[in-house]
Amino acid sequence: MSKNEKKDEDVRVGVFICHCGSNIGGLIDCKKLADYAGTLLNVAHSEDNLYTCSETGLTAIKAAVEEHNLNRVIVASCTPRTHEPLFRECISDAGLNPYLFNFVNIRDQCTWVHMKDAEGAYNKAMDLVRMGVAKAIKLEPLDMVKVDINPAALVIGGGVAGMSAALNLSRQGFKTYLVEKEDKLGGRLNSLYKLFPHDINASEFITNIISNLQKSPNLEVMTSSKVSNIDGFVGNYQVEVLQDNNVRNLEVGAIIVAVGSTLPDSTGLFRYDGKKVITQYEFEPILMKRELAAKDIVMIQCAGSRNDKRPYCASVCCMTALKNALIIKEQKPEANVTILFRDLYTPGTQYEDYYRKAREKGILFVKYDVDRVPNVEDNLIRVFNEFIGDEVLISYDLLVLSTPLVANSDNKELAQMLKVPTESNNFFLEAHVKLRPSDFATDGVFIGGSAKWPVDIAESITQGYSAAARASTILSHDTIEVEGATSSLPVYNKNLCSGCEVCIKVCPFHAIKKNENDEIEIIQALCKGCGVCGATCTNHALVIKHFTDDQILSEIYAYGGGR
Amino acid sequence: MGFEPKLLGFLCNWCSYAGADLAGVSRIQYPPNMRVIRVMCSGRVDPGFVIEAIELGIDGVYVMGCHIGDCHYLEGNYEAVKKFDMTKEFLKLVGLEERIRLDWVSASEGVRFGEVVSKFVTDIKELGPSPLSGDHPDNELLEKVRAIKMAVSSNRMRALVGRERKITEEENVYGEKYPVERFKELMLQAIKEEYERHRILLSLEDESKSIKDLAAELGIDPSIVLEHMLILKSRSEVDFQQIIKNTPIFMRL
Amino acid sequence: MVYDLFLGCVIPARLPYLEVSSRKIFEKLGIELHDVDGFSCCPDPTGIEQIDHKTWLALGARNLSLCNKNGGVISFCSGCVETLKGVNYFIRKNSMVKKEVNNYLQKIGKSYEGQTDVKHFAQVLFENLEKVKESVIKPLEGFKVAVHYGCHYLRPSEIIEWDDPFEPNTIDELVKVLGAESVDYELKMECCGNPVEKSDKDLSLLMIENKLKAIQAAGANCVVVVCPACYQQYEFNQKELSKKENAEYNIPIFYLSELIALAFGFNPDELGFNFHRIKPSDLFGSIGFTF
Amino acid sequence: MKRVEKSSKSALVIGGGIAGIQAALDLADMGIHVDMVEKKPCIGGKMAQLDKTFPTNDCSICILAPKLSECYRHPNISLYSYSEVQKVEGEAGNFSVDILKKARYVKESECINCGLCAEKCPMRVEDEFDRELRKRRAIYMYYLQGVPAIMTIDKEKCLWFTKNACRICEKTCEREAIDFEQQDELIKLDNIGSIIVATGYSLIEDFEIDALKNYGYGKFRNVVSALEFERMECASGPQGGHLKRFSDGETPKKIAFLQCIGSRSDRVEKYCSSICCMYTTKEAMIAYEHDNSLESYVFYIDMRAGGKGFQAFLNRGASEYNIQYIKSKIAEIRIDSKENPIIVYEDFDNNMMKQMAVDLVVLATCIVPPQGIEKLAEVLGIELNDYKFIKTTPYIPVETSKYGIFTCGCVHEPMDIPRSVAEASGAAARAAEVIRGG
Repeated sequence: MSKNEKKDEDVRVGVFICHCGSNIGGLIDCKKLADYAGTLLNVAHSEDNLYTCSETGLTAIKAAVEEHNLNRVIVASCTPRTHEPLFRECISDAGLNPYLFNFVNIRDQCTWVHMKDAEGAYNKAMDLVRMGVAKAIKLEPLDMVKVDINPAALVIGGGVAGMSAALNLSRQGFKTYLVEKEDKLGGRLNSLYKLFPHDINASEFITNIISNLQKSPNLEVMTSSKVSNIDGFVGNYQVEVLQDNNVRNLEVGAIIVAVGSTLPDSTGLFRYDGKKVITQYEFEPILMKRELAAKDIVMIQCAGSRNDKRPYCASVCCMTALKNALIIKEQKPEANVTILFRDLYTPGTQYEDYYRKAREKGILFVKYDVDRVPNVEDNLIRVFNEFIGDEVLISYDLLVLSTPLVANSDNKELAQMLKVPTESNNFFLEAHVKLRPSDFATDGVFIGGSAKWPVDIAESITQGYSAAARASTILSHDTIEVEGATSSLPVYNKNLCSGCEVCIKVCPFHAIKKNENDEIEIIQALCKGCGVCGATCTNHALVIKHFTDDQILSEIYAYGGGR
Repeated sequence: MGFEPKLLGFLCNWCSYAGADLAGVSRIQYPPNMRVIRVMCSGRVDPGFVIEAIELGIDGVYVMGCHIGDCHYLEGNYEAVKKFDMTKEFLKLVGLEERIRLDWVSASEGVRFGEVVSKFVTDIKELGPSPLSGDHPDNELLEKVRAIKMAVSSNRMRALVGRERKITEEENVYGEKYPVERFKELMLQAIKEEYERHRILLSLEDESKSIKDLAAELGIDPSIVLEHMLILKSRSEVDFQQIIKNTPIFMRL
Repeated sequence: MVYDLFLGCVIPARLPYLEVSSRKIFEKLGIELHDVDGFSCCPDPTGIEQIDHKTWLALGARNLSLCNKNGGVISFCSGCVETLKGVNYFIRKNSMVKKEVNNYLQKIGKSYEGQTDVKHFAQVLFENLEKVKESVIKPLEGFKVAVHYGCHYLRPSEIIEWDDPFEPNTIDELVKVLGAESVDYELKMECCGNPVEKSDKDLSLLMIENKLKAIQAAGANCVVVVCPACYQQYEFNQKELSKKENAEYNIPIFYLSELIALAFGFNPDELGFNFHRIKPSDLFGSIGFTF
Repeated sequence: MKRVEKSSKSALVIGGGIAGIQAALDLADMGIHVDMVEKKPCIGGKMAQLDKTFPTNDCSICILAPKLSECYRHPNISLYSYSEVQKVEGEAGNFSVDILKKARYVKESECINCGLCAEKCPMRVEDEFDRELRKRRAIYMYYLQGVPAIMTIDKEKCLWFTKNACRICEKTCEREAIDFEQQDELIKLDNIGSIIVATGYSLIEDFEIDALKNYGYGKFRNVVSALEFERMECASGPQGGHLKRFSDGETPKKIAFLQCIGSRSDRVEKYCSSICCMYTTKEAMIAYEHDNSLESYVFYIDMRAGGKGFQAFLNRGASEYNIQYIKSKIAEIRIDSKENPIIVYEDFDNNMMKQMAVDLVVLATCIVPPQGIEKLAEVLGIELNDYKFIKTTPYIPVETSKYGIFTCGCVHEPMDIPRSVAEASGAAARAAEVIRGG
């Protein structure tokens, strides 16, 4: 409860019911719902809009706040997870504290899930609105907490993505640390010969980037180094790095994860033996050294991917295969190259051209079906081809498996240090697949390159830059504001606190401590507002702002009815 | 038309609430009996909230959080488990434990969200309306639930449940760990005691009574009532009021 | 700072002119007072609390739950102040009490967490001593003031948490900055006797008589009070005493706000002195206090 | 720790689609001022026309709308909608740009988008935003949730400008926002440090209908393009989200989705349009959600699902949404007496010619470079590649042939939204680099 802020005369709630086109309006009578809301205690104004989130809707809200001098605003619409920020900003434009806004979810959790029960949905919507108003009445204005930003960045991973990110950030003028666990930069590129689709040498390519890195004054590269611990929060991370057994402590404002991906274990895959049956990555050095002896080369795509174990397409294998096939043709025109594939992945302009080029060069493409995988024998591969409607026999003296990129085994470890999630294949999980591809849900931590999902060189570089941009949006400021809805020990509750310290023990973020006066103190910037301490406090002394007992109880009463 | 349960759900913002939204986005259909209160973390759900809802005659209360290990706040849902287990034990004393449920639903489990909610609705339908619902709730039961409500917010219970993980999962300064089973017993003991004590307090609200009357009224052995009375006195919750025909009468403070 | 104003019962119902002067001086000091709809009786800290502590808490908490100004709530009446401070005291130190009270409030859709701070109007004035000093345009020369603090302004001290319960000085200081003289007298800390009036009229009279004697003996020419109960006790009983004891008591009783209003240059006519039983006009004449 | 001092230079973002918006927002959030130019009356681009987005099937406008308003309200962004870049001079670090702001004939300050004028306007015009599946008026809002929410008068169609009659809108507007005297205005911007080109894409049907003739497009009423279908499915679209055939208004029970229309072909475009496999599955899913008895058939060459969660998405489509994927090559489309399209195709799984009669055919038409790309390239002095997409540096997709000018999104290569957004941020990063003199 922020007592320092002058609060309003009496509570005047405005309720805005969104049709969301037909998403809500198609099932329930929004007009009627708005009228109902108008009858509720403390509701000074209610209306329905076709799209409350549109400029028109937002203008309507501001107008109503002005006209009816509202001091609480409720929007009943989609979901707070996507739209709360928008409406909060809207009402603060209208001169209200953003925390005086309350969201009621009548689409995602109502009309969309009760399509066949309009009446049930309407009643539910009524209850939800009533509960929403009950909470809104109790809402308190809150102040965002300002946090200083340390204009320095840490990039974890010295592959092409990490290097690009580091290069860009340092060139933007930010102190940047680039941490690589191997003894040299470059990551996967170090094990590649040529790069598709422009067929330049990987080695030259890296050397070029590295020389740029060396030119940058703000950049510090740390090879043979591993991040061993991460503390702090957005703008103020303390990172502990182990550099060949000496500990370095770094202070940065943002962290970029670019640890890349790794190769799967291919044993047992199509008679893999590392000699006659090898992977594309083992094939690269052979081509690099121009030591290709074999004459009949067969490649199998989706080897160990797009199956139940790895239900994904690693997106780079097809191009890798095409590239190596073309190199074979160039080094040894008389060689026969056959590529067994399921669906060839060569999207866009250049890659599709590349595919055509390969076909023109006489490389043979044979489609196989996931239910009838090629059967590898000593010198012979049997593969059923629907096109011919029969088994095809292909002799080989070298079989190259196009195996996918897989997530690093130590991703989980890093994920826990950073408090960020990973997905079912153990790749890192970004904040939103569609519109926040480079962000994590955790402020100040960003992602780029194959650590998120297997991508080619060009996209790794783009994503490296992308992560850098996102980091820069934070590092460019002296301070940023963090969530105001935190735990607190209000002055008027000081006497309630018995100093039992249970809250200190349950706080997952070590945000609660006893100060020099032996009083409980909450470190706002660390507090994420989970509220566990509030539910635990033995004397109900702690108040979880924006989710106070009082507010939640009033929701319960509004639903259950008083007794 | 048959009995339509009145259900309340506490959903954590990051997994379950997102899961519920996903159910919407994927147009998963389920019965509209449950109203949702969004909390940031399942660990925020104070046992008092759950009991409050039960007292108000809501037929069922669902608490949902991230899967163990996925908590956006690292360990919030572990705390949720402890608090929920305590709440359930309390409700067992009055046979309402079936009406509350704890479950994990992730942000990607829209389908599952639909399933578990539907399941809860059917189960509660079978269970029938809460004896505390409607205009004529079972008053005796109501008294009992009120006692529970006071008990769960009492200092002792909150301190116990709050320290549970610390006590059972970490070693004390002597490097000893408190065995989980032993703690469970202790917890159950405490639950029983605090329940009875708060029933006594409630009963004394209306009028001052003697140990004998209380014992008879609450169906608790007089000697135990006496023990409770002494503790309550030391907590200055009750006090000795007067003697009527050699029987001491106690009053609520 | 803006304060919610808790008027209570006695002043608006029986002594409205005290309200007048009080409002005037706060306006002059530029301290905003906000009237709140729906306040009930505080309720009375001597009677009701003894009869039913919980009802007393609940009603008080209800009043407090209506307040939402950043300065908290103030009252012109020491009794109201004690009640409201008392309710806070109990709610803020015991979560079970808070829960219980809120269980009542919830039935009327209200709740109270203990967030509203309570102040006596004299406390606010003292906190703005400098402002008061600056606003004095008519120093009260010749005023020999006997300050009567009264019980509820100071005690119980762990609840009131203001001034020294044994040697208070806040009101004396206020009187001084007005240019008046604060006369120390015996029995200064004695109760005025108003509370026992209903049960034992004679005792009540005796108590006030003793005080008046002491005040006269000390050579004070007027009394200042900060509590409507004390005010009535002093005002209404002087005549009665004069009848009984053929001694003549004619000591004008000022409410602190009235004294300040005079010093601020308000004309006595706008302050409603004509409603006083003992008209201060004689005093003004005797010390040559003119307008 | 030293801070990056604020730069007086600003950035120019051309194109107000999701890519342009993201680039602008990132730069703006870095504290760099952004001038944003959008040709259309409102920002939002193609994403605003989509009903939902794969693989999460988020409602497209729902996740876009917040960004639109953010863009509009951001203190560091000056938005020039209904405007075009006319001239660009200078070098990286200091470009100067001329922008032509076309007259809306509506006062931005006055219009509250109440829509009264449009109701009264007698002139009906093909609605471009809805792919001409319905009519709008000559004075119109580009689309419902459009930003800025200001009406625009279509000069080419308005009766006043064409026939010197009417002016009804002027009379109906209570706020007197209509201004027929308004003139195009030329805005000169100096001190532009860097430029980002994000003008998106057009679709093959916007240009060469002929190329689509033998798929029956433009010939048969029950053959529609994917974007048209997208609008048909959209709740705020011409059919209010209730799928109907244009021939008889019947709800289609059997829909064929044809892939690689105009793409991966020797006759039209050689390249792959990249996103069709995924959005087709999405459209089929949405259609299924509207009607659970629906059968969908996807005729494809290669199923391309390289992105995150894409493969899983396709699997769901096949298992839960009654979508059948047929690896095949389309020979031709006929119709029967009831105008039901009949697809003649070669089934690759058994190498046989087959036929299938369906209710509706949806063509996954090819992404092509946006209208007017040559002119823009000329103005900017940047090169295009063989396909007339913007030419980019090998392995650095956001870099154009001219230093200081960057690009992102479909204007240089067909791509999906996540990649466009990532590239947008990437381009922003490089632009910031130039502006901050790195």
